[in-house]
Amino acid sequence: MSEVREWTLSGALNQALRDALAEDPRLLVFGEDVGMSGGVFRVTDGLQTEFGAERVFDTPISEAGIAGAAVGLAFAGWRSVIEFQFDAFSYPALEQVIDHVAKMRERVRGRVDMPITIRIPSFGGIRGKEHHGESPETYYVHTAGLKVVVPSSPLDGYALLRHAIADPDPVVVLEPKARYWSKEAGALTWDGPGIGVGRVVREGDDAAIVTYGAMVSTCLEAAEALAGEGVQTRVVDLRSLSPLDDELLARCAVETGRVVVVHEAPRTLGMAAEIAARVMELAFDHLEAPVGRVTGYDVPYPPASLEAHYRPSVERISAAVLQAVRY
Amino acid sequence: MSEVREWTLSGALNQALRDALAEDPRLLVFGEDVGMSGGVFRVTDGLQTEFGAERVFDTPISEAGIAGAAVGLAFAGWRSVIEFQFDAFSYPALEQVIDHVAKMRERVRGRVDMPITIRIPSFGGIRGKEHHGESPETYYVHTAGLKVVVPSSPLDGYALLRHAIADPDPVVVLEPKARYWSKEAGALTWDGPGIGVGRVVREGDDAAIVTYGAMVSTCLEAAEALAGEGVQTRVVDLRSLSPLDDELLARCAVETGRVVVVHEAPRTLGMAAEIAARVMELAFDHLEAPVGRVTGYDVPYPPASLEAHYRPSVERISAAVLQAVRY
Amino acid sequence: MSVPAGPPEPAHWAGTPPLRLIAPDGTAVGDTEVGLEPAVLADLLRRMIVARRLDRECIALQRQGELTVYPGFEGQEAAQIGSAFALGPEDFVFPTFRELAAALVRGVDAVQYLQYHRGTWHGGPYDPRATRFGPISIPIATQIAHAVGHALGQKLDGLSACTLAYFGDGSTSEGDFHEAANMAGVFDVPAVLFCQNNGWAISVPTTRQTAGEIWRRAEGYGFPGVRVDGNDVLAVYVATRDAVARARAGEGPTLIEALTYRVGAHSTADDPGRYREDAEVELARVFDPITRFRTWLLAAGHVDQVFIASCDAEAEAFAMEVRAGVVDTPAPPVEWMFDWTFAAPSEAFQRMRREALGE
Amino acid sequence: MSVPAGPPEPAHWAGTPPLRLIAPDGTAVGDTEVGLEPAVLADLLRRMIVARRLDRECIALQRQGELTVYPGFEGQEAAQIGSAFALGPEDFVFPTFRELAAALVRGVDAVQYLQYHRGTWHGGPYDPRATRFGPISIPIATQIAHAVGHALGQKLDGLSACTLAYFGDGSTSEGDFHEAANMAGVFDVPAVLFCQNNGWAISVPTTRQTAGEIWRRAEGYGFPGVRVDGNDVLAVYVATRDAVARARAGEGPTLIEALTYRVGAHSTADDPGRYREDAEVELARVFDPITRFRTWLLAAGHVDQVFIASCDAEAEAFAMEVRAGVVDTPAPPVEWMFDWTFAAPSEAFQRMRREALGE
Ligand SMILES: Cc1ncc(C[n+]2csc(CCOP(=O)(O)OP(=O)(O)O)c2C)c(N)n1
Ligand SMILES: Cc1ncc(C[n+]2csc(CCOP(=O)(O)OP(=O)(O)O)c2C)c(N)n1
Ligand SMILES: [Mg+2]
Ligand SMILES: [Mg+2]
Repeated sequence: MSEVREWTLSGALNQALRDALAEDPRLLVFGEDVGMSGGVFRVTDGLQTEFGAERVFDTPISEAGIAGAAVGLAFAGWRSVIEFQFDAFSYPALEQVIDHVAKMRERVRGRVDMPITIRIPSFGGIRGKEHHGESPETYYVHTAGLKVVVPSSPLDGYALLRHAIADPDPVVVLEPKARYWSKEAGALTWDGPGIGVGRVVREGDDAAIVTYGAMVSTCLEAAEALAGEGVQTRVVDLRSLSPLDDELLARCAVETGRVVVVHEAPRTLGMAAEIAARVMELAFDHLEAPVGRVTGYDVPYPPASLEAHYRPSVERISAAVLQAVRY
Repeated sequence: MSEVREWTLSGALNQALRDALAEDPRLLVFGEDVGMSGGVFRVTDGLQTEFGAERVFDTPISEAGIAGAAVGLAFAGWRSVIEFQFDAFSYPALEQVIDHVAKMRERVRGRVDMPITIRIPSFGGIRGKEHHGESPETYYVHTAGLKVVVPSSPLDGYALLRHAIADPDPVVVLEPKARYWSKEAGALTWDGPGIGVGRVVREGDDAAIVTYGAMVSTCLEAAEALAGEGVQTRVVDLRSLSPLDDELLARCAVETGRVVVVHEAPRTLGMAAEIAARVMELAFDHLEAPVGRVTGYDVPYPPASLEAHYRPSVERISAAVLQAVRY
Repeated sequence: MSVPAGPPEPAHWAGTPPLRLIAPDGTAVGDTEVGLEPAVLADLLRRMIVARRLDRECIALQRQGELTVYPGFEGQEAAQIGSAFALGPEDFVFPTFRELAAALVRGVDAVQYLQYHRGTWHGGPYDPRATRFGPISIPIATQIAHAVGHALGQKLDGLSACTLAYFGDGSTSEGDFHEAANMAGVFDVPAVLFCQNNGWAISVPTTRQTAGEIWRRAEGYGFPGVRVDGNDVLAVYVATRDAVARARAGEGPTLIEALTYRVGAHSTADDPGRYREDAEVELARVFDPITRFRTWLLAAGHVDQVFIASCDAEAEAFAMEVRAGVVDTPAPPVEWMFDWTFAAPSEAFQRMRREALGE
Repeated sequence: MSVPAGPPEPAHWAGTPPLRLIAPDGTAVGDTEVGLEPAVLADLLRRMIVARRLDRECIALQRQGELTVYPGFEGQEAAQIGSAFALGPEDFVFPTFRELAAALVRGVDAVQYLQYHRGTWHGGPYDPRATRFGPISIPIATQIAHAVGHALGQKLDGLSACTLAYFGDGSTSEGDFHEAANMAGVFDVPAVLFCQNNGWAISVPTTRQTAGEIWRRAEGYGFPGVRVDGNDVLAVYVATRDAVARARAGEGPTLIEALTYRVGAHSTADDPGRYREDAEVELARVFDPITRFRTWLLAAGHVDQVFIASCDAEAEAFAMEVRAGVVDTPAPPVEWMFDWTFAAPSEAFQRMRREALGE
């Protein structure tokens, strides 16, 4: 456990990589510009200098090749953390990820593990250009054989990334770009809950908002606003999109009867669809209102000047909760 | 409208391509082995001989290149039907499809249309090897900017493919491999409903099964078995996965109160998730039971000798309908 | 043959000597009679000066919050302008995100182009059909496949026109580069694959991007590759003109590797101090394409100081005009988020649109 | 230099003449003293005979419904066996779906291997670590990236071992081939990229797969390329042995293009009559690798007819033994659908498993 101090998400993730590299000599970190540059968001800052260019290295601009190399390295007994520079730039590697990273252990009947962590700066909210604001979670969550996590805060970012790296299976870590410079004070530890476990970040019994990533803070704002109107809203930070924390989802539905799911991804087959279906399966008789979905629209992520109209806002979220409560 | 005769799905799709090529001199058909070979499933049989190697041609094994070329051809005013040989072999092109095919019209503010039809032999049930039995629909349906259709029968295969080719927007046609040699008698026409419209293939008011592709016939069998037990089950063939026919979904929920969705794809974020969420949104007060999901499991598609245990069976479907009815 | 020692060249220029007509010091070392009138040669210089001034203005605009992240092209004016200048009106370009100078040559309106960097639209804010300049493309190397498809369309239409794709050194590592280049060879299309090897792909030098020479890739695809001094605008013009002529004559594609240098940061979001010595940039400035061409033009008597001063004045005025246009560019209407996704939107889509817009 | 006219070669063998030690008619045309004892040379022939017989048995097994679609390798025995034979026990192979002959050389159990084609498991039914033979890989060219990653791991471990990737002519059109090859050059890994150019990728001839020669690609990646007669087992052995030696010595990757010919259909599901003249196949049979090597071995006195008869007998017995094993291979237990997906399955996953299995 590290000293108590203020961490940014970028800094905490950086420390997670540093600690993991120090502990496991067979861990490698590679990708585009992760070396001396330290990555677009500085998550790999200083690591090449500290651990050498054999363990932390730049690659050519070859996303499929990067993912494929990680698979081959796993056969040779190496553990990899790879980075795709932005959400949409993970797509060239989708074939390798879907057909091999996710399936290789199954294909070889468990004789080789795939301890590969795929880091992807994701989601919108930073006035990025096209292809820099995508929410790629559906592509990964639907793919059997992968685990998918999304940190929402610096301290939890550290914990989730450590768990991801330590996991013997491939884990996709979607890092909310909009939160890289958010701050949180505390000591870094990963003794707490691991992959597959969500957390309640605000208590409330009138309704529950289920969300993840950068939307957690927006939802907390909405809950605060709703409290002003006398509605006590629970806010759940999923942390893990695959596997989902079914117990927590069921508990929210049973205890509040009203669930609203919030994410930036387009609505159709976004995470809210799966959560709505599960909540219905887990707690149909307890539901007082249909599960609400506050999401991006079924259009390409818009240019910077429109992104505020696309991403769920405090207003849209609050309205959906009120609609559920008044249903 | 053609003469009345018996058609296989493969033959009807072949005829759709032939008729479209004959009508539109700026239509091209290309992909791996679509030329003299006529495609693994003979869907392009004879077309190169009839329309020449300039309009129907083999490409190198370059899926991303194929999709990218179709985008460029659209800028030059050509309409393309491209084929990916099997479901999983569409994945190398996902970046081009997600970032460009789906978004290009938006990116250039409508100044260039993307009339690209992407044909993909899909789904399982033919004792195929790994990577030959995947259900890729989630990847495409979640991607804003695409339309996605799945024919379940020869005559409708003709209609849907003609609509897809005529559409000014990109349309993904997922062809159920297991049904290529299924037969149906009739005349080929595409005067009927187009993309976005589902159809009821069996009436019934006790429950509704919503499905598509090869599962339509399995669900009809289940409905027949259920009728034997006194349960009258409606069966809906979605035809179009994107856009979904919301009216039809709402009608099913309102009129039966019990909806079961069936597909081969893994459960998490499979189509059933979206349909469950929508049905809840559209008809919450009419639902007598949670929307049932009978799907593949969240594992890689299994080898041939296990596929019967993976794909929804008459038994699993019937059990789910009974569970809904008895809820 | 002994080559007179010049200033040390950037590391990625090593190996096969490029086609060069004017040496870095401005003296002719090849046949500079390339068929362009003196007035046209002067015009090339003018375009380079105007482009550089605008580039610097864009960086200032970004610093002032008027543009989002901006990728400058200083040092690459000759590579872009020499190549774009060799194209005819029927030819078509698929660019990356760094070809503002080429866009200007093609007649793309700078203010419209900069909507992209202002964050008011995606990569195609101008009309790509009217300008015959495709959308700005960020996903690396993907536009090369578009270019090859477009060239195939031109070939099928029997046109005597070609398609040029721009891309960087880093882009040659992507699978899409390869698939597109190989298809260009197989279908023998009228395409020019134009690589600006500026030595860097963000923080990765070309020498760690590939162990080979980029122009040599062409041989494996069965068509000619050319290495040209990308800071010699005349050489770039000649190499591109010849490739375009080959393409138009039905002789197929050409790969051009233009050796240039990225003097600035990768973009305004990048800090090259983390991975590149300032000294390297200082050395590279000796190869500046504008200085070189101006020196030669002055010596050849094609331009005089008065002309150069007029270029500077024009550049200044143009930069100010574009600045004013950019600063005035408003956010697009919210409806635009829904208005272009589909040519034939479904009823379901329209419902979502209405809901979202509160209609 | 005038070359004596031989029988007409397959179209895709045109261009640069390959390394060849034994001519198609079985006469030596190069230095056949390759450092292998006569007994070892005889063993190479034996392996080729055994492999071909098994290949034919597999086709029969497929026709009888005991295997699902099967991709035969007849005509490619020399390419596969000559190359696999040049590897040491520490080396590692990443194959495609057509390298059963190479798998046998590596000691992979044929019945276990054929679980794949029987449809009782995926591409890795044998233990890839124990056999040092990676899983059968169908998605074209993807395994080349795995091989390069593996070779990088060997390099980081300081091992004197290499990784060989097999792939076909068609595979060289995929982006993954390119990205992997370029990375192999950049990281200078101990990899051998072994292309079996058998003239066809399903229905597409190599001449329409690429306009270049495959071995020439290597130059663009900055490492050596070799073109070898893939039906000359000695030449294949030598080319691979040298590439392996380079790799082990830390001298980096090599691309080998082995010119061979796919005598059979692409797979049992394919009908080559739709796209290929029978006459072409007949012509190609003249280059049969087994006949050629046998002729040379007999002439050199390294083997006699008795030995060849013993090989045939062994091949027959082996084919029958494998047949029996295949026919006996049962479907896997249903639980296996869930048992290997994760090393650390979640509680949610286990719940789904129990539900599915009715536990
Ligand atoms: C598919 C993809 N991967 C990564 C990126 C991030 N990225 C943007 S520019 C760039 C470097 C490009 O280098 P180069 O091709 O040499 O062009 P230059 O920037 O030098 O003009 C990278 C890696 C991207 N845009 N697309
Ligand atoms: C990504 C991908 N696309 C398409 C296919 C379908 N396919 C299977 S084998 C094959 C041809 C391969 O040709 P080549 O590489 O020459 O190998 P050969 O079959 O001749 O051994 C194709 C296109 C595939 N398996 N993977
Ligand atoms: Mg560059
Ligand atoms: Mg082949």
